[in-house]
Amino acid sequence: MFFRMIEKERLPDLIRGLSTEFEVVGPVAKGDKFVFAPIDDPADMRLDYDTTILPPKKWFFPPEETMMRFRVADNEVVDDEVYAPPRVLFGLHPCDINSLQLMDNVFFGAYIDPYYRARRENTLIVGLSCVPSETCFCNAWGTDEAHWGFDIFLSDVGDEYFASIRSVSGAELVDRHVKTREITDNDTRRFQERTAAFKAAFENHVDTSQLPLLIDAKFESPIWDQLGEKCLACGACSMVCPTCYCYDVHDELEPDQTMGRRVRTWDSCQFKDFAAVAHGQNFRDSRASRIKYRYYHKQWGYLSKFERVLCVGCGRCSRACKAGINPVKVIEALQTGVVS
Amino acid sequence: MAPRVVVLSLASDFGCQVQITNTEDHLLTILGLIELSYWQLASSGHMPDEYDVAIVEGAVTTDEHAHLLRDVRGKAAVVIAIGACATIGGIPALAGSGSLADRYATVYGDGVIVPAVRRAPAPVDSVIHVDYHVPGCPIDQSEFLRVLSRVLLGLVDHTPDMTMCGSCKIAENVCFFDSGVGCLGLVTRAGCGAKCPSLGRPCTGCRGIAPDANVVSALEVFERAGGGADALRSALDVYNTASEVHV
Amino acid sequence: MGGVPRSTIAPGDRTSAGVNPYRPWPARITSIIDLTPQEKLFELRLIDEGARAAFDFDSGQFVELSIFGVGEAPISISSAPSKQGFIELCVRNAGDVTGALHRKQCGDVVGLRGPFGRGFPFEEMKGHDVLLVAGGLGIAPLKSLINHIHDDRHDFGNVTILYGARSPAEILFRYQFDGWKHRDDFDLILTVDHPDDTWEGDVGLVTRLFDKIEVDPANAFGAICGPPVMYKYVIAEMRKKDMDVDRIYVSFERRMKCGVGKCGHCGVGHQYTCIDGPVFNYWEAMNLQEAI
Amino acid sequence: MANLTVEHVARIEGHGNISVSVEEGVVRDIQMDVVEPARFFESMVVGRRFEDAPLITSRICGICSPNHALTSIKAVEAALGVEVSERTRLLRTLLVYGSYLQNHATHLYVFAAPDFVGLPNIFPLAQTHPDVVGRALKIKKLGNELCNLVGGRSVHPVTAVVGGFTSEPSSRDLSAMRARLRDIVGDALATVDLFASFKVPDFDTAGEMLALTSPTEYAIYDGDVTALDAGWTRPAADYHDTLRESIVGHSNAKHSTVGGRPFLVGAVARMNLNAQRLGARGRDALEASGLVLPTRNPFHTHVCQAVELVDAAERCAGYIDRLIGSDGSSEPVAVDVSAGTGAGATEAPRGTLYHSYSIGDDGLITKGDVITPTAQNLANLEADMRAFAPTVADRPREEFVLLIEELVRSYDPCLSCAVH
Ligand SMILES: Cc1cc2nc3c(=O)[nH]c(=O)nc-3n(C[C@H](O)[C@H](O)[C@H](O)COP(=O)(O)OP(=O)(O)OC[C@H]3O[C@@H](n4cnc5c(N)ncnc54)[C@H](O)[C@@H]3O)c2cc1C
Ligand code: SF4
Ligand code: SF4
Ligand code: SF4
Repeated sequence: MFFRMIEKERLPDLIRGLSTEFEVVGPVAKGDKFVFAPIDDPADMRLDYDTTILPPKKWFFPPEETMMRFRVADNEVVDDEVYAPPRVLFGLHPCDINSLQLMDNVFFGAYIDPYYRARRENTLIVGLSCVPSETCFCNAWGTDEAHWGFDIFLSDVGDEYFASIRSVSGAELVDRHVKTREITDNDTRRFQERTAAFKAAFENHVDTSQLPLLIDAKFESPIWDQLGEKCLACGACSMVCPTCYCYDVHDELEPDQTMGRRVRTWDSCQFKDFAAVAHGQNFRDSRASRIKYRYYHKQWGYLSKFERVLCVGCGRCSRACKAGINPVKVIEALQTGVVS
Repeated sequence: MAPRVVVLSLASDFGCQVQITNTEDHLLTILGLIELSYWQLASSGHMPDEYDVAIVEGAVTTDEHAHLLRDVRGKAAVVIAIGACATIGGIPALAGSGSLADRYATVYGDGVIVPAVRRAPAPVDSVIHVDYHVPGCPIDQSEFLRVLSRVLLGLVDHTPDMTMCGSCKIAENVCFFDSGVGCLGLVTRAGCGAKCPSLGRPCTGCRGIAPDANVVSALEVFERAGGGADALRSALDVYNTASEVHV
Repeated sequence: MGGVPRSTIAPGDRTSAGVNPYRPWPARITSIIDLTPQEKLFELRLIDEGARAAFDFDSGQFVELSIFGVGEAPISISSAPSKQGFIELCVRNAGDVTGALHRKQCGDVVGLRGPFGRGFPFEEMKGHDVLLVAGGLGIAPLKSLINHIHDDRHDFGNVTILYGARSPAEILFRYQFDGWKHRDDFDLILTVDHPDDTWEGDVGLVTRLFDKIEVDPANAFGAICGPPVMYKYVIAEMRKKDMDVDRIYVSFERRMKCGVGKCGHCGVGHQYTCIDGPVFNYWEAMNLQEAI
Repeated sequence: MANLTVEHVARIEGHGNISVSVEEGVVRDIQMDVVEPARFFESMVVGRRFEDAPLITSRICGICSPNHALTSIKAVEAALGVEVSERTRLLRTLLVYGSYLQNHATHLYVFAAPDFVGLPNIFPLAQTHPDVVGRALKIKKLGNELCNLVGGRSVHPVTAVVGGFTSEPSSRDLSAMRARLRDIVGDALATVDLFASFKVPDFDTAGEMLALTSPTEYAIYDGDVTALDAGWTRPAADYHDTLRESIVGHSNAKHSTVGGRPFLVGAVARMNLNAQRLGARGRDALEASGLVLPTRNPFHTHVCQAVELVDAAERCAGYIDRLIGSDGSSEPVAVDVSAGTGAGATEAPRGTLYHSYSIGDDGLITKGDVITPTAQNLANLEADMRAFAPTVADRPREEFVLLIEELVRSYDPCLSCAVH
C-alpha cells in the first residue's frame, strides 16, 4: 500500500476523471436519506452522508437479476452471459467495504457465482472515512476499519484527504486524474488523530464477548418469543443488510410462452415460506423461530464457516425496522434475558 | 387445445378488465394462446355453456352474483379472481358497513326500498373456491400475465404472502413512518413493488392484508409513529372492510 | 459462461472458473415407471456425452432437476453410483416442478445440475454391518445406497433394511423388494401403517421393527431417511441398541433454491443442507439446532 | 316483430339491457335498463377524511379514473379553498388528456369499429388489417403511458392528490413523451380519415347539448358550462341548480334534464361548443373530416373523438413545452382544514363530470355527490332510441338490434359509472 495527500478541492477532478473510464456510483440524497446512485455531476455526490438506505451489495447482487434466458420447447439455455460494466463505487464506508468481503466468502467459495464475480471483478472501490451515527456499532466487530477490499481509501483529515492506495488500478487512476502530494510525518499524525477521534465518537458499545456460544446456549430462551411478537415479518432488515445474501429463484415466461428467463430475487429468512417444504411442512413457521434463525445464522452459522460474524454494524437494520428490533438490542437481550 | 376463457364482472368499475386491454404489447399474443369465448367489454356474443377458465372481476353484492358464480364454478376448471373487489371485497365492500337502507336513502332519497337480492359486499371466494388470485386495485398487467402463464402451465397459485416493506426497501424509498405518516405497507400483501410509496404516497392496502402480517405489532407502530392506531383501522377500511382482521 | 468447452468439464465441477454452476445440463428422459399414483421413477441420461461420462456421484447426493418455465427441485439420486451412464430419480408429485416432471414423457428433455451435497460414507461403511431405515419417500436416496452395497456385497457385513410405508400400495420399488424377500444376504423387513387384505407383512411404525433385529453396536453403521418426524424415534431405537452417534447417518430434506450453498434456504442450525449435507452423521446433527 | 330484450349489451362499460316493446308491429317503447347494482359511492365517502374522496371515488370508473380522481380533487379543493400551482394544473390537464387518448382509442377501435366492419370484436382484424389494429393499440398505449408518466398508473393514478402531485416525471421522460406525442399525430389523423369514411345513420337528436367551455382553450380540465341551444353559460359549480336528477323505475341509474329537456354531453357537444379553440392540427383534421358543425347526430361522436385525438396529441406536446420551460412546483400545497362545500367539474372522455362535497371542521366529509356523463346522457339516449327505432323498424330483426346497439355505443356509455 502507498499513500498520497489529495486536496479536498481537487476531489471533483478525480471523480470527473473516473467518469471518463467508468460508471461512477456514489452517495446522493433521496429526501432526507441517501442512496448509492450513478453520478452525473460530482456536485451531486454527498460525501457527508451517514449511511444509505440500501447497501452497495445491489451493485454486485442486484435485487432482481436474470440468471439465464431459456427456450421452453427443448429446455435449452440460450444465454447466461453477465453484463458487468466497468464501474467505480465511490465513497464506501469501512463497514460496507468489509461487508463485501463477507459476501465474497459466500459467492466465491466452493462454487463460484459467475454473476457476482463478473461485477465484483469489474468494479473498483473507493473508500471514505466516516463519522459514527447513533445507529452505528461497527466498533463492536472491528469493521470500523478497512484494511483491504478497496482500491483507494480517502480519510478526511480536514482540508485534505489522506489517501491509502491498495491496488495497481487505484494507483494508476490517482496518478492519471488528480494532483497529489507525498505524505509527511505530519500527515500521518493528522491521520492518527482523526482515527482516534472517530473511535471516540461511538455512542454504542456492544459487549460481544462469547456471543456465538451465548446464542447457541440461549436457543430456547423466551426472548425469541418476545421478539417474535414484535417482528412484523416484513423482511426489511434483510433487504437493507449489506451481508444478507439469501435469494429466491423463479422462472418467468414471455407472453408467448416460448421463451423465458430464470430470475433471482432477494429473499429473506423472515418470510414465512422461506423454509417451507412440500406437504405443508415448515421448518420455521413462527416469527420467533425466524428471527432467532436470522441472528443465529449471523452470529454463529456463518462464523462456524468463515470465522467472522455476518454483521458489520452498519445499523441499517436498526433504521429500517419499524418494530424497533436491531442487533444491539438483541445482543443485550441475550445477555440480560430481557427484551427492552 | 387452447383453453376457452370467459371474462365476467360483478360489482366493479371495470378497471381490471381495462388493465387487461392495457397489456397492448402482448394483448394479441395472449389472445393467440387462448380461445376467448366471452368478454362483454370487448366483444359481442353470449355467455357460452362450456368453457375452461373463468376470469372474474368485481365483488359479490347481490344474490344474482352468487348464483352466477356457483354456475361458473360448476362449469369452469379454473377460476381466476382479479382485482381487489374480487379478491378481498375492495372498495365496494366499504359499503358493507352500516345499514344498506341508509345508503339507499343517501343515494336515491328516502322511501326507496332495498332490493331483496342485495347482500353485504364480499369477495368471490366467499361464495366459491378460487384457484388463482390477482390482487390489486387495479391489477398490474405483468402480474396478470404471470398468473395467466401459471394457469396455462398448470402450476399452483403463488400470490406472495409477505408484507410490502421488503419491496419498499428494495425500491429505496424513504419510509413514511420516519416522518410520522402511517403507511399500510406494514400489513399489505407484497407484489406491487411498493408502487405507491415509490410514487410518494403511502400504501392504501389495495392488495389486501398479507397472510403473514403482524397486525398487532403494526398497531403499535402506528401508535408510535403513524398517526395512531385508529389511523390504521380507518385506512384498512378502504379496501379491507370485508376482511377479518385479527387485532 | 463462455470460454470453456462444455464437454470437458463435469457437471459437478466445483473449481473450474468458467463454469456456471446454475446452468442446467440437458438430459433426456429414457424411461418412466409408475410406482404409485404419486410417485414415478425416471431414468435420465445427460445428452452431452462428455458430461455423461464424467458424471460421478455418491449415494445420498442429489441433483437439481430443472424444467424451464417452471423451476427447479432438488431430488436425490436413486440409482447406484456403480451404474454409469444414467441416473434414476424417484419423484413424488408434490407441486410445480415435480408435477411438471410427472407430465413429461419418455424422450422429453429436462435439465440437471449436480451432483450436489455430501452423500453416505460408502468407503467407511465397507467392512461393516449396515442398518438402513427408510420411511415413505425416504427410500429414494437409500435405494441408491442399497443398490450400491448390493453391487459390492462382499465388502459388507450384515445388511438390514427396515422400510415403512403408509399402505402396501405406497411401498416403492416393491418389484425389487419382493424379489429380495427370500435372499439371505439382505435382511429386509417391510411394514405398513394401513394394511390391506393381501398384506402379510408387519403392521405399524418402522420403529416397531427394532424388536426383530439384532445389531452389533461395535460394528454397525446406520442410515436413516424419511419424513422429519421419524428421525427422533428411529435414532432413539438405534441408541437403545448402543450404536455410535457418529456412525448413524441421517439425510435431511430442506427447501433449496441453488444447491450450492448460496441461496440460504436450506439452513439447518449453523450448516447448509446442500453443501454440508444432506447426509449428516448424528453427532453433527445433534449439534445442529432445530435439526431433529 | 315481437318484444325483445338485449341483455348485457356488448362493448360498453358496465351492464345494461335494452328492452323494446312492440305492439302490432309498431315500436311502442324502448328502454335502456341499467342493471348494474348500486355501489353507493356517495354514501361511502361520508365520514371519511377529505383526502380519501379522490381515492375512493376514482373507483367509480376504471375507464376514466383519472377524471374521477381529478374532479374529486377539484371539488375537495373548492370546498377547502385550496389554490394549486400552474404547474399542477398543467400536469392535471396532461393526465386528463392521457385518459382521452386511451379512452377514445378504446372506444373507437375496440368498441365501435367492429360495428362498421361487421365483426363481433376487433381481434380478427389483427390478421386482416394489422395496420389498423396496430394503430389502435399504439394510440391507446401512448395514452396509458402519458397517464403512467404523470399519474404513476393509467387506471387509478397514484400521484394526483389534493393540493398537487406526490411525484413528478423527470424532464428527460417528459421530452421523450413529447416526441412520441408528435409522432402519434399522423396516427390520429388516419383515425379521423377512417371514421369519417364510415357511413353512419342520418339521425338528429332533439336534446340540448352541454359542455365545459373556456375563453382560452378547448375546455377539458376546467371551464364553465355552456348550453348550445339555450345559449347560456354558467359556473360549473352551480350544477345542482342547472341539472335536475330524477329516479326512474327501470334503471339503477338516475336520469338528468336541463330546463326540463334531456341533453347530451360528450365529444359531439364539446366539438359543437369548442371547435373554434381547437389547435391548428385539430382544425385541419376537423375540416378534412367533412363534418359540418353544429351537428346534432350522436353517431358523429366517433369523428369528433377522432378529431379530439389529433388535438390532444398536439396540445399535450405544447403543455410539455411549458412544463419543461418553467420551474414551478407541483408539490402538494398545505391544506388548512375548515368546514366548507365545493364542487368540481372536468370534461371526461364521455362528457362533463361533476363531484361535490361538504366537509366538516374535522376534515371529515358530511355529504358527497357525483353526476357522471352517462347519467346525464341516459334520458337523452332513451329519447333518441325512441325516435330512432321507428325509422329502422322495417329492418330485419338482427339488423334492427344492431342499429339500436350502435346508437347506444355511439354514446360511449359507461354504465357502472352511471350507477355509482
Ligand atoms: C436433498 C433433497 C432431496 C430430495 N429428494 C427427493 C426425491 O428423491 N424425490 C422426491 O420426490 N422429492 C425429493 N425431495 C423433495 C423435493 O425437492 C420437493 O418435493 C420439491 O422441491 C417440490 O418442488 P415442486 O416445485 O414440485 O413443488 P412447489 O410447487 O415448489 O412446492 C410445493 C411445496 O413445496 C415447498 N417447496 C418449494 N421448494 C422446495 C424445495 N426446494 N425443497 C423442498 N420443498 C420445497 C413449497 O413451500 C410448497 O409448499 C428432496 C428434497 C431435498 C432437499
Ligand atoms: S445485521 Fe443490521 S447492522 Fe448488521 S450488517 Fe446487517 S443491517 Fe448492518
Ligand atoms: S413506506 Fe410503507 S411500505 Fe415502505 S417501508 Fe415504510 S411502512 Fe413499509
Ligand atoms: S402500494 Fe399499496 S395501494 Fe399502492 S398498489 Fe401497492 S398495495 Fe396497492
